[in-house]
Amino acid sequence: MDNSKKTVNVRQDFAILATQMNQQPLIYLDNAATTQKPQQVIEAIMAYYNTANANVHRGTYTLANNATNQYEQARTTVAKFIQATAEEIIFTRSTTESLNWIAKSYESKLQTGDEIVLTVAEHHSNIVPWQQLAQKTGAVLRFIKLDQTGKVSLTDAQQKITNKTKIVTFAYVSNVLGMRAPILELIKLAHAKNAITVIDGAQAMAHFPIDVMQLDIDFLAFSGHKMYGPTGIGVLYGKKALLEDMEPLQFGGEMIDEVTQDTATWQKIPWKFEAGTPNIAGAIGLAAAIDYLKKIGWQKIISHEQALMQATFKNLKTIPNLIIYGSQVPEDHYGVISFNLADLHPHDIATGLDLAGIAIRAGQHCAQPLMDYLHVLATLRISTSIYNQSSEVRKVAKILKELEAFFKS
Amino acid sequence: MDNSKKTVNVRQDFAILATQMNQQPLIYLDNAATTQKPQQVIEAIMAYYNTANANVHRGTYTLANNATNQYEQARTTVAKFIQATAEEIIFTRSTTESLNWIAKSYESKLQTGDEIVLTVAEHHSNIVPWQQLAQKTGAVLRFIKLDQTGKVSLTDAQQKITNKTKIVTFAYVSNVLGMRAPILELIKLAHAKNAITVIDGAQAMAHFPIDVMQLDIDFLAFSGHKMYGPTGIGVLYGKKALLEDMEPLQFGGEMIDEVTQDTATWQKIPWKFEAGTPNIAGAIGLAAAIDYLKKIGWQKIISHEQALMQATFKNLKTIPNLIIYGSQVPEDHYGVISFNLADLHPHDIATGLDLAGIAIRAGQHCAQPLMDYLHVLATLRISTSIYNQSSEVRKVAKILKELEAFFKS
Amino acid sequence: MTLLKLEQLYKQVVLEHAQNPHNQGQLVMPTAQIRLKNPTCGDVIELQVMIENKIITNIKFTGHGCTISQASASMLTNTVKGLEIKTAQKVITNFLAKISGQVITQADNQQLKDAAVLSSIAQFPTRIKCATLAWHGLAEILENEGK
Amino acid sequence: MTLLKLEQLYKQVVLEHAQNPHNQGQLVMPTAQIRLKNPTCGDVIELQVMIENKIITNIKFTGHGCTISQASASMLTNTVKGLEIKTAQKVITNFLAKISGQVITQADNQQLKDAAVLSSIAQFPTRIKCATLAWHGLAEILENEGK
Ligand SMILES: Cc1ncc(COP(=O)(O)O)c(C=O)c1O
Ligand SMILES: Cc1ncc(COP(=O)(O)O)c(C=O)c1O
Repeated sequence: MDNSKKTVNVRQDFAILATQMNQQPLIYLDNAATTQKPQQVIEAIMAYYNTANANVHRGTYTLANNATNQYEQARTTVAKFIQATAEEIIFTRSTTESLNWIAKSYESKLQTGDEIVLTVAEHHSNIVPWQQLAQKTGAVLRFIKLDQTGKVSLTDAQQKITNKTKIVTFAYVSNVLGMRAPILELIKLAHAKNAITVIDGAQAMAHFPIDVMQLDIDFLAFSGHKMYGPTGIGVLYGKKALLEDMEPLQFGGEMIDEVTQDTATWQKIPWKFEAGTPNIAGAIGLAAAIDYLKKIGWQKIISHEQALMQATFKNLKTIPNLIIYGSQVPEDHYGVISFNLADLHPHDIATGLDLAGIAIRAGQHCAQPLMDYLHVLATLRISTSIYNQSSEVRKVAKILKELEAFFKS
Repeated sequence: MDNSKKTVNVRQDFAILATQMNQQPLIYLDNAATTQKPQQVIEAIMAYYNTANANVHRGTYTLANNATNQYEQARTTVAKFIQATAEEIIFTRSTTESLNWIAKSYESKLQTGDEIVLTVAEHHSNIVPWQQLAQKTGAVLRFIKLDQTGKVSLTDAQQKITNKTKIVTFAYVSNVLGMRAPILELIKLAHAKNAITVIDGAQAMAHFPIDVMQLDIDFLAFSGHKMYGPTGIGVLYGKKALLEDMEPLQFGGEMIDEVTQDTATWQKIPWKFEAGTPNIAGAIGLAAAIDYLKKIGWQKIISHEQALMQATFKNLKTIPNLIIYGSQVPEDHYGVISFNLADLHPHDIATGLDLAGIAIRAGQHCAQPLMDYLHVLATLRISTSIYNQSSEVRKVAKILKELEAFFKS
Repeated sequence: MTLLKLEQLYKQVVLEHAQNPHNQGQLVMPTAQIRLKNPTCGDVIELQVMIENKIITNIKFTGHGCTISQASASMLTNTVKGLEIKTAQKVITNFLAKISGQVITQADNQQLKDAAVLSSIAQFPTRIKCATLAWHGLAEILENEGK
Repeated sequence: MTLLKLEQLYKQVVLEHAQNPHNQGQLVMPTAQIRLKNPTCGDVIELQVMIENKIITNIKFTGHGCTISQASASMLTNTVKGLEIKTAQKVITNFLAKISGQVITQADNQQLKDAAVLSSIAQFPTRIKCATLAWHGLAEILENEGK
């Protein structure tokens, strides 16, 4: 089944898809690293700079008021996107910054012997901040294992989440295996022990809707650039009471209520966390990306991506020496599939694909502990998005076969 | 003298200057808050997204390599701009973040009784991070006074900078008074006591060249958005040895060398500080802004801005009840001039100007301690840039007179 | 043209309230008070109220700020003095509705007294914060009283 | 066409070095060693050297990685074994120059031995890190020795 017809409208929105790479049409399949940006997003940024640029929350003139309204409107758009309220949305640089801020703010709240539970499948950005927190407080990290299909093991989670657990954190979707964590169950286990839950949403947001209320998520972190938005803008969602209970992480203009030489008091949430001039154009660009996703609609996005994952599996499965990591069921993969080809080094394969215009990732995907766990040094990774088409993954499979022949000859 | 002829080329680059505000041609005079962005910067961002967008430092394919090269080239452009080396340039969100990172990293280096010296004219972003550092370490803040003309007093600086001083920090140019601190002398005083110097360059970068080597600056913080670049990108310059001695402030992807479940090691500088996906488009936009400034040339920028400041003074001085704060000499002002009109509230005046299409700032300019020091509740502030023209400040003076008459009637 | 718009914003009654504010000063024994700040411009208003048997028997304010915020505080005190908490809350709601551009009934409008003229601020969004500062403050006080 | 370009990168001699690397293994008593890592792809190379009287009398490597990084390490050991530190440093400089697209003299080129073919990588900027990993490592060792 070719779904190129369904996607042709979307592809027009992404100018880069019409470019050539190494004299071949670009096939971009590293969407888990960062997605491309539609004209709608780029134009929203341009329009902001060309018609409304001013600093926010400061000026008393109309232009500044317009800028502030657009920025705060972006916050509301983000809030609605995940069923939160605007005051629960803090703009950060990225998922990484959001996770760091949460971890940092728990330095004053954890003690020796407390436990932080995560999974072995986390991205470095959801490991190292917790390692630091553990070092500073004497808390201990505990890693939930995966079952044989690559799923986060609920049996093991039940062992690891105990009365000592203060924080449970995990990627909603793994950036290596592409699989979805059993979020509802994990959050219930955590809350049963009064632990807070921190969800790394980096790989989830572009693929399906997330309702923080219904899932009862305490903190959610994600990046604009992985969901068709600009670089340099991320989101930290936190439940109102939790955010109010957090101290600001950075200090300066905008987050201040009153300052004397020796003292200062803060604004209310969310502003108390946004010190200095924020990435105004970035927030507006992210809101445009959300509007873009909404315009296409989740149903269309999900059915396109599922069909594409099926096509990807079907094509890769025609290569005998290719191993897919994690689940062997296409429906379990949300835009990401990791594999290796015979005993060939991923780096060599990636170069071969690159010469054919195909951009896919080879390496450790910022997940060394998971690589160790899977006993692999590195993998190849295809990650898809709304503008990819089955003809593209077909070409990947064809070139992979040629490369195997080349390196084995 | 009308310098509109000199500026007409530059004005074409800024689409927003041709727009209307409250049915009047927009006169934008809040450049100290944020400058407008030339087409060259906006187009650099667009071009990046439309031709080179990929994540940096990760992919092995050509597109990712291009993105990485552009991002690292931007770092080199910034480094050359201030006579530093690329490894000494860390990309942050803003001046505020840069200052916070320095202050935070000195938490492990200061002790009770150590002193941090700043001036009474600092922006909140260069006060509150130091207040926090003082609270955490038991260090004490000491504020250098201004002399009667608004200059940072070197006599007082000699009193305040002592053997106890560990850090000397100040704005190169004040965002309220527009005056330049005696940077060479202050840095010499600091270094004579083995204190490090932290320069808030936010208001300086767009107005004259800065040579960190020649000035012997230890740390310099500035924002892209105040020098014709995009929002969401800032710079932290630090001397190589000092940066190497600093621990990273955020943790995650990109800044990592190796990670196991319980340990992690960092990359070299500057990357060890850049956790997660950076604001790639922002860095590229900032480099485009620097190229833009270089293309115009400092000589032209400086002579235009000085002529404009002279025109501003001349026009404002025709209003009897208008008080200019700080120096009464135009040459002492770098793009910024604060004033009040009779006993009228700045907010009311700013609204009147806004109705005439004029965007200037009324308020405390994120500098409450300076307001207290000057014994004023708030001021009006005109801040100029390369695209402003003397006809604009003439109009400001005319409307100010009308407003005084209106409110006094 | 600019001056015309300005006159629309600064109606005579606004200027009068700002120049001769009513109920400025401090109460000897307030039952509640609040300090309000507009961080953009530095305006500060302190409201003090005397509430007896759920009635606002007295209310005064001090502080400094622009014409709009001073006039608005003066108008507020005039309008709510002597009202029951419940009624005052309704008046505040009506004021905030009107100033954000909504239409309210003529009866409700009359109850606003002089403050009704401030509704012209709906057209000047940059000043709504100034005009509502004191009103939001009283709303907070009354909410706490009601608890 | 793609395969043609690939052949240019993976010349026969490169593939041979990768499949049958020279000097792979560990030294009994190295005088210096270094661990190198390409964090993008996870390649790791450990170099061990034996330096006696300012001469590299032995050199071996272990580790895992892509064809290019393995072949390059193998070629490096072949090229520098038996050289004086100074000469080895010159050879490394020449190699890095050539691989970044600069022209070097024929004499210098010959001294590179098999590694000379790696210069084709100049056209594949994404792989220069792989091809130079071991060479940068040896350069670091030699710099420390020279101190
Ligand atoms: C002197 C000074 N320092 C620091 C800042 C903070 O800059 P940013 O908001 O870009 O972090 C500003 C700008 O408002 C400033 O004028
Ligand atoms: C699962 C996961 N978490 C966190 C991150 C970090 O995102 P960012 O680099 O945008 O901070 C990524 C992206 O690389 C990711 O895939």
